[in-house]
Amino acid sequence: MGALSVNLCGIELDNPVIPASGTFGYGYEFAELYDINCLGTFSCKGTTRQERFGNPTPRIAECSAGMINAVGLQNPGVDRVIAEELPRLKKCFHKPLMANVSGFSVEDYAYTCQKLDEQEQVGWLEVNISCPNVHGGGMSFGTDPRAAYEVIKAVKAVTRKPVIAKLSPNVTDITVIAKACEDAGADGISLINTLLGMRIDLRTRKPVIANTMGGFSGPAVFPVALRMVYQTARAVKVPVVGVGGVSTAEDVIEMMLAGATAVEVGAANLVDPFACKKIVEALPETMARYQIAALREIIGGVKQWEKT
Amino acid sequence: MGALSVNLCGIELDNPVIPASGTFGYGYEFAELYDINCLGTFSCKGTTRQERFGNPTPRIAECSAGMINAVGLQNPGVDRVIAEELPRLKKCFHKPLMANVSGFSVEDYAYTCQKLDEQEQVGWLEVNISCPNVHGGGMSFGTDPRAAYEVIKAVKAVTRKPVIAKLSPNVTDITVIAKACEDAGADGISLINTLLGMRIDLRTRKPVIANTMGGFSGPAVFPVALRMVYQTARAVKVPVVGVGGVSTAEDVIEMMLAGATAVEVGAANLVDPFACKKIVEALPETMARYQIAALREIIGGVKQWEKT
Amino acid sequence: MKQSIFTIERSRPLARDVVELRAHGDTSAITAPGQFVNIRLTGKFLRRPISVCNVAGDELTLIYKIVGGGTRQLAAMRPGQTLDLLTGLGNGYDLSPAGDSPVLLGGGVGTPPMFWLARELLARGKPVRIVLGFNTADEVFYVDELRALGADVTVTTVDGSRGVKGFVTDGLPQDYSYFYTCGPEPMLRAVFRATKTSGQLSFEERMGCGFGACMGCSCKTLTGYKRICKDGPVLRKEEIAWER
Amino acid sequence: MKQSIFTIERSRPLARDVVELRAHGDTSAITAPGQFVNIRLTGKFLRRPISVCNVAGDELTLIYKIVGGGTRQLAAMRPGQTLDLLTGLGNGYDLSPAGDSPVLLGGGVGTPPMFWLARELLARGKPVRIVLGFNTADEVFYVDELRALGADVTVTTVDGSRGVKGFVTDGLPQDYSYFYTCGPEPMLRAVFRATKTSGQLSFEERMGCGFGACMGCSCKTLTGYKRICKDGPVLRKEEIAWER
Repeated sequence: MGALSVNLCGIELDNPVIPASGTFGYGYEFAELYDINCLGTFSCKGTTRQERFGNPTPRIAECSAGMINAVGLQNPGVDRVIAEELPRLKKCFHKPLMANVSGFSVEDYAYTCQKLDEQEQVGWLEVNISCPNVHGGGMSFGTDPRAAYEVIKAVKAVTRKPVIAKLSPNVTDITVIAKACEDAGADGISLINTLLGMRIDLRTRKPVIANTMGGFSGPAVFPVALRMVYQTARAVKVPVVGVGGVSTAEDVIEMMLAGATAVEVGAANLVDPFACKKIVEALPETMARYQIAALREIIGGVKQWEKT
Repeated sequence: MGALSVNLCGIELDNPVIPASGTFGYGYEFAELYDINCLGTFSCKGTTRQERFGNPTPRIAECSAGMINAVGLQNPGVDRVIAEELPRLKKCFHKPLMANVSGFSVEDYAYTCQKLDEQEQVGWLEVNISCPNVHGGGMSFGTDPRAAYEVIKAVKAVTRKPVIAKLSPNVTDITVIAKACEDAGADGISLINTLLGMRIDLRTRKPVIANTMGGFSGPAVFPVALRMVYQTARAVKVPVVGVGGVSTAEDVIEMMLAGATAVEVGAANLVDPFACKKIVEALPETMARYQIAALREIIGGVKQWEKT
Repeated sequence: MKQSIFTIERSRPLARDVVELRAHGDTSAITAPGQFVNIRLTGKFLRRPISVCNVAGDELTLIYKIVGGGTRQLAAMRPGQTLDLLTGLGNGYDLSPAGDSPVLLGGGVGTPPMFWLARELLARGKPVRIVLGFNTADEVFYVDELRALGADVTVTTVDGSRGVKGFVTDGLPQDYSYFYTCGPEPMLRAVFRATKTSGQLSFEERMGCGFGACMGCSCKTLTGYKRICKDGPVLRKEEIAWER
Repeated sequence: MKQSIFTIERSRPLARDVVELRAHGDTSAITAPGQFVNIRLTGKFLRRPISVCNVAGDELTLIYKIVGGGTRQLAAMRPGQTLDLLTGLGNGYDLSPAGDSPVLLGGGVGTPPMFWLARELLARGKPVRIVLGFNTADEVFYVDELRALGADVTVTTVDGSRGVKGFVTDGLPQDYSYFYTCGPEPMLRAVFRATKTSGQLSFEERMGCGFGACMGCSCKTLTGYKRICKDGPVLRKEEIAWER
């Protein structure tokens, strides 16, 4: 067991660094640049039951210390992911993969998760419950504890591999949603997905994003993500994966102190394709600077101020 | 009526620039630096029924493109604000003032607002409903539509001046809270208050903020603020005051296009004490660059993308 | 694709809000005209994609228009300062179908990629005709540089203040074997309709990563979904899903 | 308070992680030893407060410890580069109650303000004794500079690797008319207990604005709530709310 290794839902990771879904494609673009087996694992592009083109362009907006995206879950659909992407990925990535799944109905989620669960390359299923619930009036599954519970329950009923529920931060109390997922049998919780944000182009007076609003991510959201990871880690017993604005080894350690067992890196991959590799390489010296012998020992290790 | 002037709840502002509560004290520190009558108005330090020291220190944390504060509403209490601060302010500020009020019970809010409403210097009452509701189990008034309704209703019953409800962004659906305040008689809505955030010091492994969590503000939160201003302006009929990460004249215009009638500038005052003055001075040339003849004409003027 | 540090040699204004930047560094990943680089700027989160105007040894030439804070900041940088670049992005133009009399059509800041493209075609012994379109005379740039290469250059301006009055399409020659174009979408649509031969069009889109990871710049084509940054920016006329 | 641009003249390491920065600019707002400046750094949101070590005409000297990204970035800046400073922040030390034999106690990076303070006291014809406290010999700095002023300097180190073994308080002279001190809070508490006379203590606190607007650095005193940045950083022993 290395100093960087952690155990995520029963599967050992060489290190806690995981590129986040939607920022790493299916891995090939990055495999051309470096050996992606240096990663703990990675969360592949969000996969749905049917193929999706996603939203109209422009889908991207610049912000202070971050960006907004409204890609809209573009992906070839679960059948082609299994037929084309996974075999291709097999050549360059030899570790258990985190398969990220989205859906627009409970049945969608269950259908897609069941198919991916059967794939030997898949180690975890990360269920993104931030999508609009078309049968529930379009409100996100992730903002309604009952809907979140139903999705995870249905997925657990048809899968054997660890299921990680990925939560939306756009809620009043994140712990309510996290507990609902835990009650439904989730083996882990990952958060945060993007914050709902918007920008307007002063020249055209239109939203920068054709879809009007989009998901805000990047270093700007780190304090919100860290706070929600802290709250969630204290509210549930299952492991928490910290996501949101992580771009350095220090950020990884801060997330783990707050309660994260592993950490996903998102937007940073888009501005520096080597970001995750650099973070993995920087971890040992950074751990030394802060007297950390083994990362697994600092999970949730944040100390409290004595009340004055 | 100048090209910069706007009408906020029946009171004409020379320009829409308003330093946000808690970042401008009672104005003196800034009056030493420039004539603060160049501002539309300013929102004074949050005032409560009783004097408060606030939270233990450290109360401040640095973040990417922002900061966290947990001051905890330090203020001398409404009686001393009326006896000491307002007379002193009278010497350097000659415009209607926005009096920001906080409380921990419905009675607190009503008591403090009634006293400030009687002050001839006060133009608007900005009711900060982001505080914990001690009688309601500590959950923020601003996250519960019923509690928000009760506070505004009680304040309106004992005041004559325009009441602006300042909303917390830490909710699933900001429009539900905004509508509850409007139904209770609020004359305007200002948003966003700070996002709940947290940082951990890797050296001490303690939260940077003694209070563990605090309010996150600065340019980092601008896309979230803009989105909520856009959503709220389309949900209510009363004017909306845009707050959150504004630091340039462009930001002011973007907020107004999203639906803001006036714009508050917060954290920017703390890193550049001349921020508001610079923004007011930059507005004319910035308006010219974007073919804006009069600011009041662009309120809510964001265009839509034709669906493709 | 490579990530490397380039050092600015020269930065000079060419026309209103148009700047030519010359820098040297590792250009080995840049393999075809029509490709672009993605530039990291201090204080900006996303990189700024700029098409390659020319490459000579380790010397890279970029031409860009000042449109916002990022490009304004870039324009303020001085010789000796360094830039973090992702190079060799995009597919670039395919020269093989050019035929014996290709025409190149560049609109505004769609002009720069035509320089290296013309050089390559001329090097293959092909006569190169270039039609450039601008709004007004004070926007015109790079005509002399292109003529110095040995290309036949026609300038069009919308207001007629220089060259032929009208659009790029008004400067289109009678006959040509193939076309290559780059410019704003309305111009690309006009070229798409006005051209009788096959050709290649280079598209612009707001990008996230610029190397195919984020799906931020996808478009629908007759041959499936394409990422402008990775499968483009150059698309063949035949695969473009516009009405014919 | 003034906001002004300073130009770096010199930046040199003094001891482990301790840097002396010399810059020139408009120092007119800096009126008393013990005041501080607040420095804006590219890419950082909040300014970084640093106490004034010395002012001579338009020349400002600061000494700071590299503790994080901000100070590391500052240490990497070179002569000729400029800094956006808020100057003249804080109350500073009041020299009037010094008496005829004041003692100055500086702990670690609490040492710098003692330089200008000593200069002012000596200029008023007062003999100045200074006790400096460090952890180890390799942290010690500015002893020669202070002696060159004409001050009587005693060095203490916790590990005894230089000077008196022990804390600043172990170097406290038998009798003195008044004390001035600056250092980390544990040291201030020790000085508070060990001193028999009245004196002034300079406090550190994490600040938001540095000029009294945000209430980020408030503390309770026997004379009411004080803002370390505006009503402090110097407090009189009599007003400090510590057990006596």
